Amino acid sequence: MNIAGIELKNPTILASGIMGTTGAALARMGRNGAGALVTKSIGPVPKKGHNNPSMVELECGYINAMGLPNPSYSGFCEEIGIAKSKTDAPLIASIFGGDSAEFTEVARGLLSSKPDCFELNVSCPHAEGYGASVGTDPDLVHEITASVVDAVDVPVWVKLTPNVTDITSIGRAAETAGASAVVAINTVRGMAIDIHSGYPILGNRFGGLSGPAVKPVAVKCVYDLYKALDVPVIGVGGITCPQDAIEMILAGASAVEIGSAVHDDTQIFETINKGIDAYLQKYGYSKTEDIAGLSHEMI
Amino acid sequence: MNIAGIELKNPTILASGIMGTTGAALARMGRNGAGALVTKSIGPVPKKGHNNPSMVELECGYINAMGLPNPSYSGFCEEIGIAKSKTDAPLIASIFGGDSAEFTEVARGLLSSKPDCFELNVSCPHAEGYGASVGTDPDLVHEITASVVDAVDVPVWVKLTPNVTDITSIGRAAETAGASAVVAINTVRGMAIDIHSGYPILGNRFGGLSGPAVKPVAVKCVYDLYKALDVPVIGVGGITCPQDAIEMILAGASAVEIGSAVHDDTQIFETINKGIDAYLQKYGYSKTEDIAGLSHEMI
Amino acid sequence: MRPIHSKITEIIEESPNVRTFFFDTHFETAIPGQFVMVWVHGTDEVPMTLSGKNSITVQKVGDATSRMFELGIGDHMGLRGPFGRGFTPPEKDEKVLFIAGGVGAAPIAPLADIIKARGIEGHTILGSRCCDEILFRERFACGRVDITTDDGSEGRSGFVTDQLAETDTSDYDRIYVCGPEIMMYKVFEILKTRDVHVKTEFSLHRYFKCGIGVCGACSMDPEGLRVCRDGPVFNGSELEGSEFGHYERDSSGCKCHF
Amino acid sequence: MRPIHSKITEIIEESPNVRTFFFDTHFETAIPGQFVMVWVHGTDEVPMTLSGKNSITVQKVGDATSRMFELGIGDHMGLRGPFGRGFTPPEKDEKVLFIAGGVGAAPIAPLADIIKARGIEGHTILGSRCCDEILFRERFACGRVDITTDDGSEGRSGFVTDQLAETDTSDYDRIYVCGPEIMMYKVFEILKTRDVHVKTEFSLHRYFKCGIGVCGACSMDPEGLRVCRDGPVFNGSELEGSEFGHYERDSSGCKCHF
Repeated sequence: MNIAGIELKNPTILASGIMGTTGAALARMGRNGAGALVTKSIGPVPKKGHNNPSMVELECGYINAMGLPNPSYSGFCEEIGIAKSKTDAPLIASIFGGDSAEFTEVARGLLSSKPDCFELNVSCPHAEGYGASVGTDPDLVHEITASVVDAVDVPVWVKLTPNVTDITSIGRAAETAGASAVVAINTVRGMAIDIHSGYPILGNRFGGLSGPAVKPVAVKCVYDLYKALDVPVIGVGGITCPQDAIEMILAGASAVEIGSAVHDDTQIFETINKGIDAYLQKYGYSKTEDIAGLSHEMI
Repeated sequence: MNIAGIELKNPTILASGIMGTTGAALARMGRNGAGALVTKSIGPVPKKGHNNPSMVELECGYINAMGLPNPSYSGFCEEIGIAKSKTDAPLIASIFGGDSAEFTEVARGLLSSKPDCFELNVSCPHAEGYGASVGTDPDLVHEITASVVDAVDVPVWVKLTPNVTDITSIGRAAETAGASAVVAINTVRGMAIDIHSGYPILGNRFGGLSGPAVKPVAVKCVYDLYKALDVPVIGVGGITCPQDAIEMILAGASAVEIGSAVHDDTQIFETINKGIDAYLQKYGYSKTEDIAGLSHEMI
Repeated sequence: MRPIHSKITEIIEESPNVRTFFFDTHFETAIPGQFVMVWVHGTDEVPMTLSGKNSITVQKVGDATSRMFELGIGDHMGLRGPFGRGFTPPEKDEKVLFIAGGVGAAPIAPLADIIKARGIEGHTILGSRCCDEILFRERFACGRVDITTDDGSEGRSGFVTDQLAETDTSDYDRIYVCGPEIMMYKVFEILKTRDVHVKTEFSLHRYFKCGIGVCGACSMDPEGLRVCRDGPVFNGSELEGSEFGHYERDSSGCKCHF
Repeated sequence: MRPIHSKITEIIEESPNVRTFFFDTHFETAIPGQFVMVWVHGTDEVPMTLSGKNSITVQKVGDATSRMFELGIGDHMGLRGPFGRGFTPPEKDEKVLFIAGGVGAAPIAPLADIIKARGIEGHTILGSRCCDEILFRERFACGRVDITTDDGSEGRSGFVTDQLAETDTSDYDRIYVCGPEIMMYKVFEILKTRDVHVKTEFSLHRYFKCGIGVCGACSMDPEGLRVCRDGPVFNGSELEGSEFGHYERDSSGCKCHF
């Protein structure tokens, strides 16, 4: 299926930050059935990330604040090469920076490794000066997107934060600047406190919520973006089973990304793909595209 | 305990929209141990609310779009009178309107029933022209809060929406305008779709997420507001057990409101109060005030 | 729980305005008197007491029920439940009286099915407007059935209360009542006078919003009992001195007197 | 799971730089070789293989472990676990060899406890830098124990590999190895030459972020096996041709060669 400028093997994509630190780990997820692979977010210089705990399973999901650890684009080119050599799933490079110059530097720096697409992380909720620090301002998102689109010759997707008053205004800025798709959502700002010690559990004190807890939030964002934009929407947030993926697609997603659910099942891509196929067959559809956004017509 | 201008029987308050349609239902929650009672949100004219389904239990919480059904202030004075005559828990009137004039009209209209406090609903995420439609704009929140504070002689609390880029800017507007406390959070924008029919499940198509799913979001909002404001913060969102209430208090809440958890246990107030007392005793504190915001000191 | 997507497998036209819809979803654990929230896609969701493990019996009265009457076999509705508190079934040696008016026969019929299966005898007073609208008479054939019709087209001409007035209720261990609230309240008054209302269970209707006991829209005065969760079945003693028979509330919470 | 608030009930100073901390939290279901994430409040969280159902044995090497060494009985840490894949315990009639270097004795000691309790004989090669740092020698007393020290202050002077080179391994059904990666890799090479590496299990260390198999920070080349979830214990056959013994990655994901 061709979505937003790249040829996906199927509609289930490995989300950024999950098994995306090495080419080998990415390739493993490709072998496990992912339709495309998004890398860990890569920046201009090596970054250690926040102190641990950096990810903890809560009652209804996960909270994390990794802090964008990465070996920088120069350190990561080799990993993209390995991933591409060991799987035929398209490779999407997630990148971040503090401004459009940094974003462009990172994108250019990775071009030699031939990623099939870039995903701009303007949405990580817990990295000061990066991620949502820039992604809550439509003008900055427009500027960053436009410069990366200008600098590379592959599609550019923009991953959005739900932690804004109006996600469609950010999505529109990305679309206007030439993004081939928007990806929604990144994690939801959240926090957990250990009541016995009194300490916030994450090393960074707060972080981003993922997993089942955020699925209704993601479905609503995807629904709104589908209505507001012309470019495809990639749905992500709390998908753990075929039913979740189908719900997201009915809301308006052309494809879905899967993250935290890898915790319970590294074969999750295959499971979800089979479930989507069974659903399409049961209800007489021939392909995922037939049901994308269908809930908008049910009135 | 005296919190934000009213004398609570204990730190567990019945949240707005829960068992708050009639004086009798409110009084029942008072008998069940609530430290104070917030009414259903009352507006200027009778309102039927959205079509059903208006509340559905999801995997990790509830999604609802009631649509602010209420008999108007003139119809509701009698209910407040009944609630006040049948329980000694302080009665907090939740009110809404489309602008400061409507808010003031409703507040003045309820004064004869002698509520102990007003809670301004500038945060309901699914009522066009009301709730979060006004509560995402700091200037509007300031204007509305200031006019109600001016019109009444009891404390005014402002209930905030988490569906904004920066909740502290809204909280500061409320504080500056004279609010005695802020209440955080109202529900998180969300949506659920029935994959078999393709229809969004709520009559209003989308609504607000509550229950365990949103607790980490609420904890973070309370933590940020505690740091940003001088007035007390009342914590609400996903509290279902004593541990949840304690977590919210450690984040910075002076008291907590309890909503969806009434679904599983109408005696939840007593359960949580006992649990808080046991915690205080175990760790050698004498009152809830001793631990409010304590997580900020754990560094 | 999310609504269960349920296919209509059979429709029985009980009378011009009453139909029973059967579904491929069976609520095996349901107790007679429990209800489901019935979601008519794109229209509304309304509470319906189960008239069987996989059926509801619907009178056409509003938007949702009118839309239901346009649906056929193979169409779908969303069902959530079973919810609420049902009837207390009789013990083996107890004597049972059913009093049902109109579509109020639907919640009670499953109870009649059970007592018939258990070999308990049940006496029924079954009222309707006319002979065409007598509901489930065969399901109540577990003992004597006194039919009343408003127009006298079958059985006794008059109301179930007329029949009840002449019925000795002192021997019954349990009396189950469902019908229009005015009818039920009159039954309640008669039985209270005879001091047997504590043996009686009534299945009530109110406007529901959430249907799961949270919002309080269906709370009754003066105790704040929720019809959707503490009911819909209440013992007569719980209804003494309540709003029952006097008023209900509409969707905005305004009182509507009967 | 959230970290379990765990009180330190006892501290044993095993050597100047190694202490065993006992907690009031018991991981009864833990398999030898499984680890817990140990949260030192306000500092960091690090993985530690359990040296017992309620103990970890810690070498002072960085911020978190240094802070741990400032804690006393009655202080608390947060523990999450048990996580990961542990050792495969031996069957009743199997012959067992343990090879442990330094604080690497800690993950293996619980396995020695088990086989001792089951009456299985185990041969141990236990290495350390000097006689003061020999760890858990009494827990390995389930058969012959060959001690090696780098400085010759006790037992054989030299490394565990020197002892292993002279040990006939053909009779052992299972060989369990833990220690510094360089040591483990040399053991691996010797055993591979003898073609018995498939009988061998190694307990590995890597930098963990999430500790629960999601982030991929501890993935090993070339298969992308996660040390925190697919390991930390790996069969020798799984490590053939891998990064094992060659490099690991730091917290930013950059390779660090041994």
